[in-house]
This record gives sequence, C-alpha cells and structure tokens, in this order.
Amino acid sequence: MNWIVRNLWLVPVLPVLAAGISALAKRKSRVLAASLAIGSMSLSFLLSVWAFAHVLALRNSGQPSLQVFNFRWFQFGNEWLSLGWMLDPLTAVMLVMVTFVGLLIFIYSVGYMEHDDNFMRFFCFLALFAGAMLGVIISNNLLLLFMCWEIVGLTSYLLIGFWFSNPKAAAAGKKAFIVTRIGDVLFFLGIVWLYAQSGTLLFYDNGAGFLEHSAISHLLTQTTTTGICVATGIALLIFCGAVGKSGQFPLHVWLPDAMEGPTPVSALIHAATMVAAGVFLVARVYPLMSAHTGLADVITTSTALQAVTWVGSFTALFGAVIAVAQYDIKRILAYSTVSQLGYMMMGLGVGGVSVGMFHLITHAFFKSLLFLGAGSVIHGCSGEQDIRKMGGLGKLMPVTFVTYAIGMLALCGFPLFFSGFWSKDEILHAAHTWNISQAPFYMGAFAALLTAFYMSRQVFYVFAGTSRLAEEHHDHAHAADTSSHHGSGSPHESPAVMTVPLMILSAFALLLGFLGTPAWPWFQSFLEDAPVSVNFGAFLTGGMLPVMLSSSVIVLLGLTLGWWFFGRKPIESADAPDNFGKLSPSIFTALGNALYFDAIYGATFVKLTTLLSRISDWLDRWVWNGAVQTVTYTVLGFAHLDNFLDTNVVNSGFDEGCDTVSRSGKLLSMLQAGRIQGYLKIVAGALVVFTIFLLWKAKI
Amino acid sequence: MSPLSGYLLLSALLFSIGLAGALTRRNAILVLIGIELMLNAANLNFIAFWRYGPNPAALTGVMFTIFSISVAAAEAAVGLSIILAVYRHSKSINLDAMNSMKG
Amino acid sequence: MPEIIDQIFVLLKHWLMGYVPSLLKPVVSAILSVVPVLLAFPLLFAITTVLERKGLGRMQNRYGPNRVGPFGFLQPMADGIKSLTKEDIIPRTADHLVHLLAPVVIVIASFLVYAVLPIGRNMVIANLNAGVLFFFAVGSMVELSVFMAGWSSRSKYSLLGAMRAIAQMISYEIPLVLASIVVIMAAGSLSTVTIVNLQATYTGIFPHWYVFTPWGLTGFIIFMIAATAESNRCPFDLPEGESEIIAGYYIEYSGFKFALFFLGEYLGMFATSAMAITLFLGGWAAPFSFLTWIPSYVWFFAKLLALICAFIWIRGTLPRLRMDQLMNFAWKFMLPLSLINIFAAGVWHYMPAGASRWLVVTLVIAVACVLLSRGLRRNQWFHVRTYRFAS
Amino acid sequence: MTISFFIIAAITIVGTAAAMSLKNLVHCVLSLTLGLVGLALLFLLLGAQFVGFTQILVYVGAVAILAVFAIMMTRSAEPMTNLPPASFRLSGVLIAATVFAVLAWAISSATRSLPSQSSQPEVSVNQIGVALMHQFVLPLEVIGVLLTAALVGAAILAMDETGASR
Amino acid sequence: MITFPWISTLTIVPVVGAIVLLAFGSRNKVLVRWIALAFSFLALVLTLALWHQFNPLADGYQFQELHAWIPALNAEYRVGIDGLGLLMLLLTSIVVPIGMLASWQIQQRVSLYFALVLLLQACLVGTFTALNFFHWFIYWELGLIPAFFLIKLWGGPKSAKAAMQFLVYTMVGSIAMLMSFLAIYLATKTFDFTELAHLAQSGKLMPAVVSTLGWHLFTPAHTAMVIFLGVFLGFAVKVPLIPFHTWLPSAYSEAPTGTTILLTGAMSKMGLYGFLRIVLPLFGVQMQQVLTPLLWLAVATVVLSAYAALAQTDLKRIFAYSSINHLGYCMLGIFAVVKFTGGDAALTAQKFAAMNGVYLQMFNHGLTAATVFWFIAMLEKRSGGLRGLNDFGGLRKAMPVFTGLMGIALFSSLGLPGLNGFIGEFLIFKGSFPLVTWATASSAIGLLLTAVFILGVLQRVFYGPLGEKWVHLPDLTLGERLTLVPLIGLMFALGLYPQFILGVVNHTAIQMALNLRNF
Repeated sequence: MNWIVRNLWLVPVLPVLAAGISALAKRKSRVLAASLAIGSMSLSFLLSVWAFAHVLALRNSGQPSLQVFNFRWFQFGNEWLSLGWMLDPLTAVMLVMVTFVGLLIFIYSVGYMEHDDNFMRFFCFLALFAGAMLGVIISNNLLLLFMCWEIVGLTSYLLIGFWFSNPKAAAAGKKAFIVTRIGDVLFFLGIVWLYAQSGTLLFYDNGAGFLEHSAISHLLTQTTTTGICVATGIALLIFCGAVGKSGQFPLHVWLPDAMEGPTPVSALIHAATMVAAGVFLVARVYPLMSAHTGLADVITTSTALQAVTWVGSFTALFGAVIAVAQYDIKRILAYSTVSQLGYMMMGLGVGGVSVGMFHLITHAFFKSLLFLGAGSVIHGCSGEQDIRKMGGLGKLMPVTFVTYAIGMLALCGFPLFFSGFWSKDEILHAAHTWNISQAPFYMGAFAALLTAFYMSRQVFYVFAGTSRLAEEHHDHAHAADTSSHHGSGSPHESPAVMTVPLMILSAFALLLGFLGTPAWPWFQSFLEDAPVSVNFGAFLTGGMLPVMLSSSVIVLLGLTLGWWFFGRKPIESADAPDNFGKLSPSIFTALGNALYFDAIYGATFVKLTTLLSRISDWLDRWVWNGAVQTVTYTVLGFAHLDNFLDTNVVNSGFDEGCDTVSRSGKLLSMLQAGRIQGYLKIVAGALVVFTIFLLWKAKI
Repeated sequence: MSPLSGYLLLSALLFSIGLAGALTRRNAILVLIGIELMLNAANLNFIAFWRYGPNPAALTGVMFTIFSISVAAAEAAVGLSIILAVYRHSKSINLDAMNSMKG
Repeated sequence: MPEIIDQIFVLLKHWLMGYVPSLLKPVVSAILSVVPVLLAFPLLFAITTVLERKGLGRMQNRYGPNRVGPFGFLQPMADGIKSLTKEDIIPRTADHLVHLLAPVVIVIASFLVYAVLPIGRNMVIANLNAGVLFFFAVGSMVELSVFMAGWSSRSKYSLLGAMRAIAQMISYEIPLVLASIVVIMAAGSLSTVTIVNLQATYTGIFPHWYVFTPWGLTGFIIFMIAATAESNRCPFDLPEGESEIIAGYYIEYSGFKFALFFLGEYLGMFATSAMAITLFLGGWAAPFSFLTWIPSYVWFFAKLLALICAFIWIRGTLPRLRMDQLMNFAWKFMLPLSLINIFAAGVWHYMPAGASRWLVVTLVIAVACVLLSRGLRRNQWFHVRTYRFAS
Repeated sequence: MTISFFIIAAITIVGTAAAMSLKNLVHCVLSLTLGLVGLALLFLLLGAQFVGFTQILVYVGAVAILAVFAIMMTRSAEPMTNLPPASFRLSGVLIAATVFAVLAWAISSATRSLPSQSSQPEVSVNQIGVALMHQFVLPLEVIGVLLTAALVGAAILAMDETGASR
Repeated sequence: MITFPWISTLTIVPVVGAIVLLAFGSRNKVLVRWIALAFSFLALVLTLALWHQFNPLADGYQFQELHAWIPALNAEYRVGIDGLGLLMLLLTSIVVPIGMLASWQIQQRVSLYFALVLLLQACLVGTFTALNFFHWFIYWELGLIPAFFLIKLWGGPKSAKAAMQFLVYTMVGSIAMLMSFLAIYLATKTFDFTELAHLAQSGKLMPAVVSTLGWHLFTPAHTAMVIFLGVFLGFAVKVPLIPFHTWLPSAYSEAPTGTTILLTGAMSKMGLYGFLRIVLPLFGVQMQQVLTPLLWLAVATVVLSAYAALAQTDLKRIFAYSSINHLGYCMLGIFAVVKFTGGDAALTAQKFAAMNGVYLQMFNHGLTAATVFWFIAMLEKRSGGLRGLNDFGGLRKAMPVFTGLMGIALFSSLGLPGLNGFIGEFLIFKGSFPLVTWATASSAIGLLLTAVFILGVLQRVFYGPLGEKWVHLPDLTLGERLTLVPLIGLMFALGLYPQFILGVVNHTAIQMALNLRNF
C-alpha cells in the first residue's frame, strides 16, 4: 500500500479545499480564484498521473491492479459503516481524463469568463464540481459515491443557474436538479436495498465487498416476492440513477436546457465529466450488473445489461434524430451528447466495461473540444448562439474552424484517423456480435448516419457561407448582463488562452483512437487486466472488418448528405427555412421542439404533482380542519342551547319560587305586628282549639 | 250542679273576665291587672280541687296556691317597674305604642 | 270566786244564749261576742282623747281642757256632738264614691282587727288558727283606705300626705311583722290565744312573758316603734305634719267623716298596742303569780292604758322625724335588727337553758345594735340636698 | 251550694267585671281590690284560712297599692280620653266569651265523674309549716331566690337613671 | 455520596431566569434580552457539561435523582437521562438561544415574552428528563401554556384562532393519554416508566389492566387496544401524524418566528420522544397488531405533507409542512422498529440502524428547521413582515451571503449528503427498508418532493430578476453572521462526521431496540 493509494483522497479534496478557500476569502480578487482553482487542478492531475503510473507498474509486475483503502466512518448498532477509496485501472483512467480535461477547461474559462463580475464564485463552483467528480471516481463505497454524486448534482445546479438573474437559467438549474434527483432517489433506494441484502456498501473489501463473488452469488440467490432476482432489481435501480445523471431517454429533458449555463460549464459538465459519471457508475458496478444465474461459460447477458443496452441504443437514435432539427449551436451538441451517451450505455450493455469506457474517454475529449469551440464561436459572435444568425466564420476564426472540424470528424467517426471512429466501431462491432438481437446494431448505425448529418449541417451553417451576423447588429440581448460584447461588431478569433486548449484537445481527439484499435487493444486490455500484444491480424478476425467498412460508408454518406443540403447553398438570411426542414416542415418543427417531450412531461408529471399538492392542501384545509370545525360548532351549539335553557327555564322558575317565598314571608310578618293583644288573642284561640281537640279526643 | 263545678265555673268566668280585660283595654297597667285576675282564677281552681279533690290532706293545692300567690306578687312588682321604665322612656304606656318588637 | 269574776262576761253570754232559738243561735252568738268589743274600744277612744289633751297640756305646763264637765272629762262628748253637727263639705272635683268610702273602709278595717285579740281568758271573738296573720292582713287594708282618702279629695296636700303616709306605713309594716315572727317562732303557733296561754304560766313568781328574754325585749321595742309609725303618731306623724301639709290625707274631710278618720286612727293605735301586749307582755296574764286573782281583762286593759300613756308621753317629748331619716331608720336599722333578732331567737331556742344562753344572745343583739347604729351614723354625709321634683 | 257562696261569687264577679270595664283606672284598681277580697272570702269558704289571709295580705296589701302607685307615677289617672275602637274591644270580648263557653262545656262534661261531696278538710297553719319545711322545702328555697331576684330587679328597673348615675 | 443534582438544576435555571425577567419588567428592553440569552447560554453550558460527563456505554439512565413526592399516589420525582434524553437536552439548549435571537425584534411586553420562552425551556427539559409519568405529564401539559400565550399574544393576525386550535388539539390528545395512564395506574399502582416497561416486557401489563378494568363488552385485546389508542392519540397529535396535524401549519405561520423556532425545534420532538420513551416499551404488542395502518399513516404524513408544502405560498407554511414531512420519516423509522422480527440478528441490526436514524433525524431536523425559520425571521425583519413567495425575487443579487447561508440550510433540510440532514434519512431508510419495504419505498417520493419545493423556494425567492423594491436590502450584519457560523458549522460537522452524536446515542438505541425484542 504505497503512499499514493493511502493519500488518494487528496485528489478530490484539493479542488474542494480550493473552492472553500475562494468562497470564504474576503477580497474578491480574480487572480486568487483562478490561480487557486487551476493550481489545485494541476496538482490533482499530477497525482492522478502518478496513480496511473503506479497502476501501470503494478500491471507490469503482474500484481493485482486493484488496491483498496477503507476507513470506519461511524457506528450504528453493533456495526461500523466504513467508507474508502480504491485504485484500479478504471479509476486511474478516469482520474487522468477528468483532471486533464478539467484543467484545460479551467484555463479556457479564465478567458471566457473574463468580463463576468461573479468570476470568483464561478471558479469556486467549478473547483467544487471537480472535487465532487473526482470523489465519485475514487470512492470504494457506494454510499460515498452517492454522496459525491449528489454534490455533483448540486454543483451542476449552481453552475447551470450561474447567471441566476436570467429566469430561464434559474428554471433550467432547478429542472436539472429535480430530474437528476428523480434518478438519485431510485439510486438511493437501490443503495438501501443493496445494503439490506448484502450487509455492506463497499465495492471491494478483500472478499467482503458486494462486488465480490460471495456477495454477488448471495444476491443472485435472493428473489423478491415479485419474482425478479434481487441482483437485477438492485442493478436496475442503480441504472436509474445513471439514467438520471447521464440524461438517458426518460430523464434526458434537463440536458438541452442545461445549455443556459456558461459554455465551459457545459463543456466540463455536460460533455466530459458529469454525464459520464452515469456510465462510469454502470462500469463500476458492472460485476453486479452482469451477474446472471446462467452458467458461467455461456455469455448470456443479464436482464440488467439487456435493459441498459435497449435504453442506450434507443437514446442514441432518439438524441441523433432530435439534434438534426436544432438551431442553437449548444443544443445540437447537447443532443449529440445524449446520443453518444446512449452509444456508451449500449457499448457497456453489449461489449462490456472496456468498450463503453473507451468510447467515453474519446467522447470526453472531442465533445469538450466541440463545446469549447462553440464557446469561442459564441464568444466571437458576442454571445450569439443561434446558428442561423452565424455563417462564414471559417475564414474569420480559422483556428476555431480547424479544431472544430477535427472535433466534428472525430465525433462522426471519420474512418481511420479519428478516435471517434475506433471507439464507435468497437461498440458497433460488439452490438453486431450481440447474441440477443441485432436491433441495437441497426439503431446504432442509423444514429451514426444522423450524427454525421447534423454535425455537418452545423459546421456548414456556422463556418460556411456568408456571415449573416452583419444584418442584425444588435440582436436581442443574449442576457441583460453578460458583457461578452467586444467593441467591434464583427466576429473575430478568440484569444490564445482559449484557442490553445482547443488545439491540445484536437490533438488528443486524433491520437487517442490509436490506443484502442483492434490491432493493439491496449486500452481494453488495460481495463481488463489482460496482457496486450500487437496483432494486426485482429482486423480480419471476428467480423471486425465488415463492421468497420460499413461504418465508414455510413459516415461518408452522412457527410455528403450534409454537404448536399447545407454545404451547397447555405441559407442567405437568418429567418430562411432550413433546407432539410423544407422537405417535411411539420416533422422538422416537431423535432425542433424535442418531440414535445418537455410539453408532455410538463403536461403529465408536473401537472400531476401540482394537482396532488393542491388536493392535499385542499384535504388539509377542508377535510381535517372541517372535522375540527364541525366539532367546535356542535359544542358551540350545545353551549347556546344550555344558555337558552338556563335563562328561560331555570332562572324564571327560580325567580317565581323566590317571589312566592317573599310574599308568604310578608304574610307571616303581619302576624308579628307588635300588638300584644293580638298575640294574646291568638293564644286564646289556640287554647280554645286545643281544649276542643282534647275534649273531642277524650269523647271518642 | 256539684259545689266543685260551681267553683270551676266561677273560676272559668273570672278567667275569661280577666282575659277580656287583657284583650280589650289598651292601658298596660290594666292588662297587668287582667293577668293578675287570670292567675287568681287559677288559684281558685287549685283550692277548689284541693277542697273537693280526692286527697285533701296532701296539701298540694294549698301549697301550689301559696307559691302561685308569691310568684304573682313578684311578677306584678317586676311588671309594674317595667311599665314605669317604659313610661319614663316613651312617655306613654299605651300598649299599641310599644310595638318596637314588631316582626 | 276570782274565776267567776274572771269569766263573768263569758258566763253572761252563755246564759243569754240559752234564750236564743237554735236557728238564730250562730248569728246571736256572733252579735253577743262582737257588740261588747264595739262598745268598749270607742269608749276607750273617748277617754284617750281627753287623757291625751290633758296629759300634753300638763307636759307643756298648761292645764288642757277643763271647761266641759268636771276637769274637762266630758270634752269627748262635746267633740262628738261638734263633729256630728258640723257641715259635711265634699270638694267639687272630689271623687264622691271613693271620698265617701275611704273613712268607712278605715273604720271597718280597724274594727275587724279586734276579732283576734284575746281581751281576757276565753274572751276572744274568733280564735283563728292564723290569728296573727289575720291581724296583719286586715291591718294592711288601712293603707289602701288612706290612699283612697288622699286621692279622692283631689288636692295636692291630701295626695302628698297620703303618699307619705302609705310609704311610711309600708316601710314599718315589715319590721312589725318580723318582730312578731320571733314570738310566733317561740310560741310555735299563729293563734293569739295559745301565745297568751303560754305566757300565762309562771316560774316562781315571775311570769313567762316573752319580754323578759333578750330577743323578746328587742322584739317588743321594735314592735312598739313600728306600731307608733303604723298609726302615724308622734315622732312619725309627718303625714299630718300640721306645719307643712296641714292635716295630711284627711284635709278635705269635715264633720262626721273627719271624726271617723280620728276614730280609725286611735282604734289602729289600740289594736297594735293590744297585739304588742298579747305577744310580749303576756296578754291578760298577771305580772306576778300571786296577783292572778285579779280578773284577766283587767290586766289586759291596765297594760293597754300603760302603753297609751307611753304614746302620749312620747308625743309630748320627741320632735318630728324628717322623711329620709324616717325611711333610713326603717330600712337600715329596724329591718336588719329584726332579722338578727330572729336569728338570736333561733340560737336561744337551740341552746341549753342557763346563763351561757343569756350571755350569747344578749351579746349578739348588742353587737348588732352598735354596728347598725354606727352604719346609720357613718353614711350621714352632709351635702347639698337635691330635690328630685322641685328642681 | 250555700247562699254565702253565691253572694261572695256575685261580689267577686261584679268587682272583677267593674275592674275590667271602668274608665277611671283608680276605680278599676279599687274594684279589683274588692274582687280579690271576694276571692279571699271564697278561699276562707273553702276552708283554706291561711291562703285566704295570705291572699288579702299580698294582693290587697301590696299589689293593689303597687298598682295604684304605678298609676300615679304614669299619670294615667286622668279620665280615659279615647276608648279603643269598638271592633277591637268586641273581638276581645268575643274571644273571652268563646274561651268561657269552651271551659264551661269542659267543666260540665267532666265533673260528672268526680265525687260530689266530701268532708271539710281541717288544715292548720302548723301542718302547712311542716309541709313547707319537709315536702316543699325546695320550692320554698326557689321562691325565696325568685322573690329576692324579682324585687332587686324591680328596684333597679324603677330606679331613676339620674339617681343610679351618681 | 451526594451527587450534584445536574438535571434538577438544569430544569430550575430557566425557571429562575423567567422569574428574574418577570421581576425585571420591560423597562430596559435590551438588558432583558441579554439576560434571557445569558440564562439560556447557562443552560447550554450545563448541557454541554452533562454531555461531557455522560458515559455513552453505560446501560440504563445516568444522573438519576429519585425523591418521594406523593407517597400516597406512589408518584416519585424521578429524573434521569440516557442517550436520547441527553440528545434532546442538547437540542433544546441549542434551539432556545436561536429562538431568542430570532425574536430580538419583539417590542411589546419583552420581559414576559422571554420569561415564557424560558418557562417553555424548563418544561421541555422536564419532559425530556422525567422518568415518572406523574411529573412527566405535568411538564408535558405545562409546556402548552407558554406556547399558547407566545402564539396568541405576539402572533400574526389570526393568532388567536391558531393558538386556540393548537391548545385544544394537544389538550384533547393529552387527556386521552391521561385516561389511559390512569387505567394503567389503577392496574399497576405505579407511574414509573422502567417498572411499567418491565411489566410490559414480561407481558403482565396488559392482562393486569384488562382484569382491573374489566370492561365486559370488550375482549381483552380490544381493551388493551383502546388504552394504546388513547396514548397513541396523545402523541400522534404532538408529532403530528397526518390526520391530527392541521393545528401545526396555522400555529407555525401565525406564531412569531422566535416561537415557531421553539415549536419546530424542540416541541415537535416531545411527541417523538414520547413515542420512544413511553409508547414503544409499553405498547409494543399492540403496535405490532396495528402496524400496517400505522405505516399507512406515516407514509401519508411524509407524502401528503410534501405535496401540501408545494401548494403553499407563505414561506412559513411551506416549512411547517416540511417539518411535518421530516417528522414523518422519524415516525416511519419508529414504526419500522416495532415490526416483529422474531430474533433474526440481521433484522435487529437494521432496527439499531433505524433507531439511530430516528435519533439523528430528530436532532438534525430540530437544528435545520430552527436555522431555516431563523433565516425566514431575518427575511421578515428586513422586508417588514412580508414572507409570501411571490413578494421576493432575485434576492441573491442584493444579499449574496444571506442567500449562500440560507441555501446551505435549505439543502441541509433537503437532505443533501455532506450536510447533517442526509445521514439521518439514510439510516432511517437503511433501517426500515428491510423491515417495512413498501412503506419506505413509497415514502422515498417525499425525498423527491422535498427537493422540488425547496428548489421552488430558492428559485422564486433568490433567483430570477431582482425586484426594484428589494434593491437596497441590507445583507447579513456581522452579529448575525457570527451567530450563524456555529450552526452552519455544526451542520457540516454532523454531515461529515456524525459519530459525534451517534457515539453517544448508539448504545441507547441498541438498548431500546433490544427492549422491543418480541415476547
């Protein structure tokens, strides 16, 4: 257990520390914030590289590449909840990728956010985000992962809603957080269920972790009352978390709206890291996912993985279809991210961890490249995001154009040189060899076609043709306070601090592909701990070649179509209808509105919740309160009745009684008139009566 | 008509005359005199019953009368002094005036 | 022979009774015994008036009435005729009936008293068992008649005189009764006849008169003082105090009614002195054993005359007492002394005969006299007199 | 029933009736005295000599004079000015009459059962004295106390305030 | 040896404070406030001293004091605390100073206000430490009076009605409870909790009660159930559970914010404490018999209150419902613990987790809710009494620090990991999931809805364009920041390292769960 593994926790904590310091710092100085963020990021990058080297060294020396460090967090009942972090090839790769891309984006955003007055707060959130993301990557405990996962969600909320004065941004932030929260809740249930079943949340705890064989086998044996195997149930719930975070089909609505945030944010979060977290999570718990009751030798994909595949492939197709009809430069990229994530999920589902992860790494680079490129375009066009208002920027911003083109070609998977081709090809190959059904392969292929088509559409719109920006100098203010306008009206090349990261990223977009070519599958073997050997023959074996050929044909077809519709005669004016849209305007507008999913959700779920809330409020006010009111009114009624009885019946009766008594009193007092003779008469009378009585009695 | 009933009738007559006097007259002294008379009527009864009673030797009748006479004397003395005090106080001994004990 | 003389009147009566038809016997016997008394005592009254006027005269160094008859002895006859012939005046506002009744009641009362007094051996009108009680009962009617007289004549002097007379007579009646009680206690009976018979016995030559015992003597003295007060004579004659209220209650009377009052007064005097004789001086008993041969009634009348002379003597000598002195003397001296006297008699009765008895009883009585008189003297304080009504 | 009983009874009744009805108070008292003397005679007639004489001594001697004094002191000797209203007197007499009627009825219905004739009981003062001292010694003592208390009380009551204050 | 009577002094200190304040009169308002604060700090210091001396591993109650009070009724004055009691004391002594600080603006009858607050603290301390029903009930009832007056005299426009409703609700509940306990007293002749618990454990309590009461028309089970329902009603009203909760929103919103802090911070815990201390040990069997309906109640409390919070426009009412929601989780945890597990080791371990979760949740909710309401109080002070959601907008621009800190408090109440809210909820869910799966699953919706309405609040109040009215709203003053820092710090501390609390209460939780062992 050498130093790096023990102190791996420094990687996420450094950025978080930087974020904390910059938040608490009294003086609002831009230099401090930027330097802190970038400094901490670079430190983390170095540590990650060290960790990567350490893993390589372990692999070469044949030792198991997995190292774990656990510590006890708190005790409840007789057991301790212990957390921990781990270092394995997957972690190492992800660490390097995230820190490197993050660093580049930090540098880029220094330039991009130069004029923004909330500069410090931006970098503080970015650093916090990076810390949380790194936390997710290294955590060895599903709960720790979940905690960092939630903080990532929080930071994405804060960053999306960074320009909070813009109500759309605030709403987008809220939407993002809530939709991801839906996924997280299901993920949380999965965690709780897992904890209940396996008794531990640690991935690897030298034998006791739930990803290890004993726990997995135990989970397999359990079946819930509804008949599905517990392992699949938990896996599906965890996958829901991934769906939420990675914007898969049902929970994808927040990703396009997240573009309201500043472009570096979109680049960092919605291209490279955060969305990738979902895929990373599936990769991390792959053993659980792929656990199936079938025999060990026959590779039968578990129901969980099948679900992943289907959702992935459908999202890929779905994202691509919508991306075609988008006008906002960043929305197109957002939908393309959605489809690429679908590809990754499909890759994981059919090909296993290495296939998915390879595409994830390559995608991270060229997608962040594209986003930063779009950022510099927007920066150049003084905040304009609608591609119909751009055009002809190729000549005005050559570096951006070139890097952007490289990124676009990598994304489409232009044959041979671009990394996208290799990683996508791996997935298509795996999908092709999938024994369940070929549908994912065809959906993947068609999505690849559409990807090529809409990317070319976007490039031609932005860079080709004449610049439509001149017509409307003062387009509607992008945001009241974003002061990214330059003095001069015409678009111009972004400063070096923005273009240099673009170049670096474009270089990677090109070279990275060669790591994972079928010939020399270093990357895959690195992840699967298998020995690697150069074997050019691999191209021919296993049906790799036909898949490669078919994919390159599809890409070329897509590009020509794009050129055909948009390259030939780019639209003249901003409000001219889209050439492709002219074919079928109704479908085009539908696709423009993302198949109205927002409206559907709004109509269904949101309406349902508001309705339910109104019902419960009504229930509260009227039903429960009503019951209490009725009780009080009945009591009041009794009180009045009693009062009535009291005054009329009892009182008057009593008064009568009193009168009669006083009257008789007066009568009696007459006797006491004070005249002595009167008394004497009475005595005499009494005497008479008495004697008569005695005599009468004596007589009888 | 036996001698005893004669005496009894006489004492009854005396008694009622005394009573009539007490009831009709308004002067306190006269009422007192009336009462004296009633007492004497009673004494007559005693002596009559002693004389014609079954056991004259027992002397109870005589004794009773002697005591009754002495009591009557004491009563007359006190009564008259009270009347005197009342007179000195309210300058009149008209019975109706003395009704401060009214109910 | 002495018994025949002694019993001459009794025999005479029995003899006369023989002739009376049995039906009238009770009435006649009553008349026969009453008439001699009714005659004897008015006669004595006549003699006493003369005796008194001549005696007073002699005392005051003058002759007294000597014009009418030899040495004035027919003066009463003259007075009688004078009173009968005088005009009988009744004041207009007087209460006629009561005015008339007053002298009648006083005379009747006085005469009734003699029924009980034993003039001689077996010579008593009615030998009542409760003789002494009868004497006092009838005696008390005198006060009532005095009041009737005083009130009915509707004049202030008569009323005042009556009131004073009544007050005095009542105050002195109590010592009178108490003094007689001593004798009754000794004699053991209320009947005057038995009392006298008890005293008629002799030890040696000395008779057993009660007066010769210490308590008897005090009793006799108290009795005599009370008697003079009862009959409004001499030291106690305030009611008739001529100087102040002319003639007291009988001021408005004239003529025969005035004479009756006078008769009533003198009869009262004779009755009380006769009672005194009966109780203390042995009634008709002879002073010494050897003198018993003189008839009993002679002794009786002799003692009576002696007492009358004493009265006249006192009248001549003692000055008139003031009202409050009179009252104090009665209530603060006479009454307590008589009570003590009764006590002394009681002691005498229970002690064995002999000198010691004499010594103790006389000592008790003497000490009582001294203390009581000291008591009288002590609370005499001289201060401004406050008149209740006059002021 | 002897003649003397009737005579004396008549005297008593006339005396008492006059006492109750005369207007002038002094006359009332005097007629009362007459009535009482009549009563005393009745006692004598019934053989109770001692009681008769006591009656005379107490009533005629003391009470009458006391009454007269009271009349003198309270200035009610003047002739009565206003007689009580007829109705008042009538009711009094009426009630007295009823009482007499009832008593008479009681006597007449009761005496039939008593023995009508008995010998004249001979009583002497001596016997009374002995009885007083033996059988009735307690009442005697009580009467003694009563009389002293009554007389002292009467004296205090009648005493003039100014006199008492010194 | 005579041990220092810690608990009695802790109870008496606030009372003395109240008396001093009353004697002081309201001449010098500032001085009165500082004195009140001083007394509450004194209580805090005492509690910390207690915390320091408390031996977490010892069984049974510590710092016990036993004095015979009314021997005839067998009512002793017995106080003592275990982990739970100590936790509640700490919460009370933290919440009360916050309450006082929040009511710094009270102007009328200041000394009476703070005297009542101190009196309320005394009653709370009494309730959390009493171990004999007799004087426990007295504290329980006595607590109502200051609360009633605090709401009524200084409350909002409809405060009279709200106060009356609050009083009548709780009074009815406590009377039902009193009846049941009298029945028990009749049977067992003792008020002491531990003895009653032993009797209940050995199964002799209910038969004894049934025999003495001898209600012929009910079977023994029904009689026991009736008695249990009486006690249950008493506490359900206080917690509150859904059908009996309508007093809470109006009481919280009408009461002055200082009192709301006390109500939500400490008084609502009385109900839960009652369940843990009295209902669980005594009526375990009955609760198991009616567990499903109880669970339905708990889930309803969680879900319905969350939905209702969504529909509210008044900030205070929102957080009133949110506190009902949070307490609903605790109820879920408690009912889960009651489930009959037949000695299965794993499930009993879950019970320990759930029990610890309930303790932690009670403490955290008290802390968080108090802080949130304090923020609302500050907002109210600044905006002159306005606290509707639509009255504000974009306040972040005007008061960044305020928004930041309130954001933290809100996220803590949302249950964001890293802050104290999450751990409690996690333990409850972890504990109750295996025991009562469907109830836990369905109440997970509550988590989501909490997020929705809290973010709704954040967005409507702090985000969006800044209304021109609020441009010159002052940000937090130094004094307020200083007072907030320890609370926010505590939230982070408990969020990151809950062992501070769990270490102390864990042993009690185990004891309590074990006592529930099925018999």
